[in-house]
Amino acid sequence: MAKEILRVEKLNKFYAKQQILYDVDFSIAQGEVLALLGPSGSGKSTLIRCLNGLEEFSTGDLFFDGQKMVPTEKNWQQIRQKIGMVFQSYDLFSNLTVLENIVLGPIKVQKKSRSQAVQIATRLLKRVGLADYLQTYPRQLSGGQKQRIAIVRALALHPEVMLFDEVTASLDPEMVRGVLEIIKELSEKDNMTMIIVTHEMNFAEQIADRVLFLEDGHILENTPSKQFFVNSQTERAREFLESMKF
Amino acid sequence: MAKEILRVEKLNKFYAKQQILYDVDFSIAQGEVLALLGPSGSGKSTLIRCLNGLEEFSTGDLFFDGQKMVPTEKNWQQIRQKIGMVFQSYDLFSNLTVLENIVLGPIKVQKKSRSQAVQIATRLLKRVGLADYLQTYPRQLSGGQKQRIAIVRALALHPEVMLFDEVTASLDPEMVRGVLEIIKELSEKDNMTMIIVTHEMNFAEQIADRVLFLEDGHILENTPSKQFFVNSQTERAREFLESMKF
Amino acid sequence: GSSSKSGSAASNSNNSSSVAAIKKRGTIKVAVFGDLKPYGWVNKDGKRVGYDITLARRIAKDLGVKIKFVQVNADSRVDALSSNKVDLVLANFTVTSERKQVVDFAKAYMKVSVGVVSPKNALITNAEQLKNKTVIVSKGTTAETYFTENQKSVSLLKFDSKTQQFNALKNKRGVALADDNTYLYAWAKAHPTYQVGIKQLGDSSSIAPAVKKGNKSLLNWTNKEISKLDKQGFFEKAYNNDLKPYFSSDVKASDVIIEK
Amino acid sequence: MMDTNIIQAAIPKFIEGFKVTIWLSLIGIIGALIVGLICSLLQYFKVPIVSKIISAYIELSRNTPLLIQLFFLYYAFPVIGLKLSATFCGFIGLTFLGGSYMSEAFSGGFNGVSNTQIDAGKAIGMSRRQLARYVVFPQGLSLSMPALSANIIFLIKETSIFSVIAIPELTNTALDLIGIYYRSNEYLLMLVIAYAIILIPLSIVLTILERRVRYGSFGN
Amino acid sequence: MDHLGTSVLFAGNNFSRLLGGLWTTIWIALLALLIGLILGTFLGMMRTFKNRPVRLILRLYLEFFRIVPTVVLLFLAYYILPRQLNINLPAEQVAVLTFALWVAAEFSDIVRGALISVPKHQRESGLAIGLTHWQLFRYVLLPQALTLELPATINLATRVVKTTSLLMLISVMDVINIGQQIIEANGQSHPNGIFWVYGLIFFFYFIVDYPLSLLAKKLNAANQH
Ligand SMILES: Nc1ncnc2c1ncn2[C@@H]1O[C@H](COP(=O)(O)OP(=O)(O)OP(=O)(O)O)[C@@H](O)[C@H]1O
Ligand SMILES: Nc1ncnc2c1ncn2[C@@H]1O[C@H](COP(=O)(O)OP(=O)(O)OP(=O)(O)O)[C@@H](O)[C@H]1O
Ligand SMILES: [Mg+2]
Ligand SMILES: [Mg+2]
Repeated sequence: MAKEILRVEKLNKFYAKQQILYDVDFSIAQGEVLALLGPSGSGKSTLIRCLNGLEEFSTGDLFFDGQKMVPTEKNWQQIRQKIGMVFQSYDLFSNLTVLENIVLGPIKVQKKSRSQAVQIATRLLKRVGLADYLQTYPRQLSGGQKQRIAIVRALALHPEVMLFDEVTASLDPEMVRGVLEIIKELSEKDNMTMIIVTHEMNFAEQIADRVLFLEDGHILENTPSKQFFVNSQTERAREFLESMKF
Repeated sequence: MAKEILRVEKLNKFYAKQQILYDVDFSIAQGEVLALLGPSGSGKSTLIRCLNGLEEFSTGDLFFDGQKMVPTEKNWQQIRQKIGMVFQSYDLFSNLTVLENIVLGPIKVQKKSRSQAVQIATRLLKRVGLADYLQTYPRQLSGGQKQRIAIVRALALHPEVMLFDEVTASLDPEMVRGVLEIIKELSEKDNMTMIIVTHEMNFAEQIADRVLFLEDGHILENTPSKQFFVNSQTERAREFLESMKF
Repeated sequence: GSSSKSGSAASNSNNSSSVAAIKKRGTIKVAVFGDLKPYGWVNKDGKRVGYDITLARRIAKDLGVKIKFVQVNADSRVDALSSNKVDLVLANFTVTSERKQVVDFAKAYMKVSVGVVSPKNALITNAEQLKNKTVIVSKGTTAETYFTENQKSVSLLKFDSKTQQFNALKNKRGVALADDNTYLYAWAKAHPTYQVGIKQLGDSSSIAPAVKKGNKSLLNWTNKEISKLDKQGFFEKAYNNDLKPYFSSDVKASDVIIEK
Repeated sequence: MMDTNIIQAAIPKFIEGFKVTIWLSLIGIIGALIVGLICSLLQYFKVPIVSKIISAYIELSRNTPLLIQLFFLYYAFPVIGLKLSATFCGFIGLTFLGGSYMSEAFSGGFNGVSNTQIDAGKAIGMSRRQLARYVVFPQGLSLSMPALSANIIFLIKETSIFSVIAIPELTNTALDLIGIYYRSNEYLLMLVIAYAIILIPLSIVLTILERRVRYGSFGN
Repeated sequence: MDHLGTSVLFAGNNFSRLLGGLWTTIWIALLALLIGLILGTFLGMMRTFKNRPVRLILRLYLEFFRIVPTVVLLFLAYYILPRQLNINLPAEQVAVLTFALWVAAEFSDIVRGALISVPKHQRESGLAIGLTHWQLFRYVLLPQALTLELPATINLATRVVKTTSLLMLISVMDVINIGQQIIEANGQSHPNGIFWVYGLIFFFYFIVDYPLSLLAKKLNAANQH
């Protein structure tokens, strides 16, 4: 089996006194694609936000490349360059052009030269079919275009893992496809390690190697994808899959 | 064939100088279910909003129960009691309880007695499984619950036609089903005449008698549902159907 | 010339301040100062007292009506009359030719001229000393007019109320303060580190009750009243009661009141 | 009712007052912007203790009238040995009052920047300082523009109170002329016009600026 | 100064006189607010109508009150109204009237803002169930606007209270005017009286306005959810 890249051990998370995540344990190997599924409010977003420190977790450990993560502000900042993340809301910086959005990280965080950063940005934008939009502001783009650029912005830092949190949930139905295709390509061509939260069951079935099924903050299943969609271990997962179809 | 209930003739609609709808012609018979499909921005919402006067149209005629509609403020108000409408956004009045939301129309518009209105409301709420929520405020409800109540609010006026504009588009995936089931029941049990804008192709296929396919403000197809989904007349419709699947 | 129009414009036809109107109303509205000790002020107990106030009360009594005081600042005395806020002004109102064009003055009841008070340790005794210095005044007083017209080299610091101007002097915001000499005497007595170094600047003038321009009825009545009170020795008595205790000994009754 | 001769004769005096009003507004507003920006930054970075002091200052200044603040500065402070010139009192007064208003406007802008923008910044590894510099401040500033320009207009109007501390600005000039020449119709009309001359063009310029800022560097 | 400076505040009936002045301030503010808010509600509603001339006139009304400083408004009302329009009112009523018109102008804008920020769909779904425009206002838009506009309204109230400090300029016996009388009458016995009297007045205003500001902030935070 491939090298393990990220491992989560006994992660617990509280908001005030309310527990949101209970003893979450899992790991992901290099090149693997993990689909994180579960009903609304089950804690999917909270979990992946814990993975790059956007949420503090209460107890538990995180191992990155086999190294235990010591959760200081400084360390998170380091780790975040290796863990790219894209959110549901189109989160491009509205005060910056597409190009500036993309090169901000490489230049300010990774201290790359501007010309080098621009080169990376241009290459990635070409790949997602948006090379013409370098000087455009986010507000002039459609939701689908924004999400593709948000993906590019994360990729520009050369992350080892990508986290996607319902990236197509706010998109017009016809925009969904373009975005999902890029994610699929990332897995197939670049062998990118990814954790994907999505409500598109067809997509999850096609792309995921493994499914993590979460309910009320508990991992109910951690099953190979083929098995999960055909024959889930738990009743609850079957119900869930059923409700997602009409 | 059943009695024609609504007919639209040569309807044209402009926003400022931009034309949004071009010579739209169609009719709907009692008990018929019409699915209005088409890409984003094609004019679906605009069209059904014209049908109950929320948008003024520039030229064209509307016939309701064979009578030509004279578009005065007063007439629209009359017609709106016969044409119920539910929107994408959860549009319950946030300052009123569920019950008050539902009885407002019957009491203030149709001058029914309060007890009669409450009776209607209770019966309808029972039907959508929300009889316990009479005194609840909208903000305490989930999106799916809100949409079911919005449907009840429209039904409380005993409309002859119902218009649904992407009523499930802002719902969590697991909520979608409950709402669609109610709409289906309305058609099957009550033989309600309905025009439905939706992006749920499976649902449209199951419920619609006929499909109106709109693009750029033109009706490209007006086809029986069976034929549309299996073998659309136009290339554009086939492309569209293709893009809606992953 | 034409400049007397606005003051008299809205008068006459229905004179709401005629003697008859006042009697009918049962109250007379009188504009007075609220912070001009000892002419018109509010004492520690919150009572309105002073020389002007005593006169006002007497006038109301002789008219057989109640009195209502309206507290004004120097610069609002004319407008208080012209906009019918008050029937009569008894607020240390010096008669000047400009003012005569916009209000009607009755018979004078006090003598006055512009005086200048300054700290004893930097006493100003001569108008020449004020050249290019800052002098404190209240807006709308004869002192302000005097310097504006006769001594342009003096820079004026102008305040709305008497409280404000005296506090400004105490805070040394100007080298001296110019106002009617009559109450500078009183103020200087109360503040022994100050002295009225210039007792008279320009001509001596007089202080009189004022009514709205064209209000013949009240004007005539007031003139008769002043003459009557004068004969009865009212002003002398009022001087002894209201003013004398506040003046230093070098001020004589004849410096202030008009004896016929 | 109006006498044009009177109006003409008073124009030079009004111009003097006009200059004073403009000059005082200008330094007062600049002072208020600086104080406001500093306060809002210290609040944004939650500097311990200092933040508390700033909150207290803001509440004190926002909840008391400028008139009393000025009385205090001009008439009461000398009693305890602190004598400031009228203009300086005016400047301090506007800055003290305006500083809190401006600070609230800036803070409103900074806090109005959506959390997703901040999360997005963190997610690409930016430090707190970098986030503030490249995301929160540029967006926050444009968000706070409407409040800032409302405050600017507000502060200019507040200078009309300076007549109570004998600063010869526009309102004082008009009241003084009324006190000497008793022509309130003419002088009050001129006063209203003078304020209109300052405020109408200014508010148009500010509106345009607001729009520029919003569409130029910001907005979804 | 041989005694505590604060003693000037309690000499004679000074304190109760100051409280009396504060009460004048407060009732003028309250009455002006009451009238202004009612008038402003109607004006604000009318500003959302389609009728252009009405909207223009109301806009001009608002802009006039926005441009002219309140001090000047007070002088205009005090001096010009009686002479030009032959309306003669005591200073207190002039103050109430001026403030009420000013409040109405400002509030009309708050109401308008709140009304147009009620989500479009609330309006449309009201129309869709056949409500008339008036019913829509009465049952849906105004109640919803109310919660949106409450913080701004309270802030307006604090401004009105603060602005009453200008009343001394038109001879209303408000707390500041009475303060000045006290300072003058006690000038010899309490040379530092001015400090304490103005200090107390400062404190009075703060005590009235601060709780209102806090409330506005709280409501604002609640609205943002
Ligand atoms: N800031 C917060 N404060 C308190 N509780 C929160 C907060 N954010 C989320 N929660 C709670 O945490 C739980 C998990 O939320 P989370 O957003 O992770 O769910 P999710 O699985 O991502 O749902 P969805 O599919 O709707 O995005 C929910 O019960 C939610 O109410
Ligand atoms: N208020 C408006 N002013 C100007 N143009 C408008 C307005 N509302 C809609 N349009 C335009 O009219 C066209 C049709 O819009 P409409 O909302 O009817 O499309 P739709 O088919 O309902 O799209 P969707 O699937 O995204 O809801 C679009 O091009 C849109 O930009
Ligand atoms: Mg989520
Ligand atoms: Mg639509």
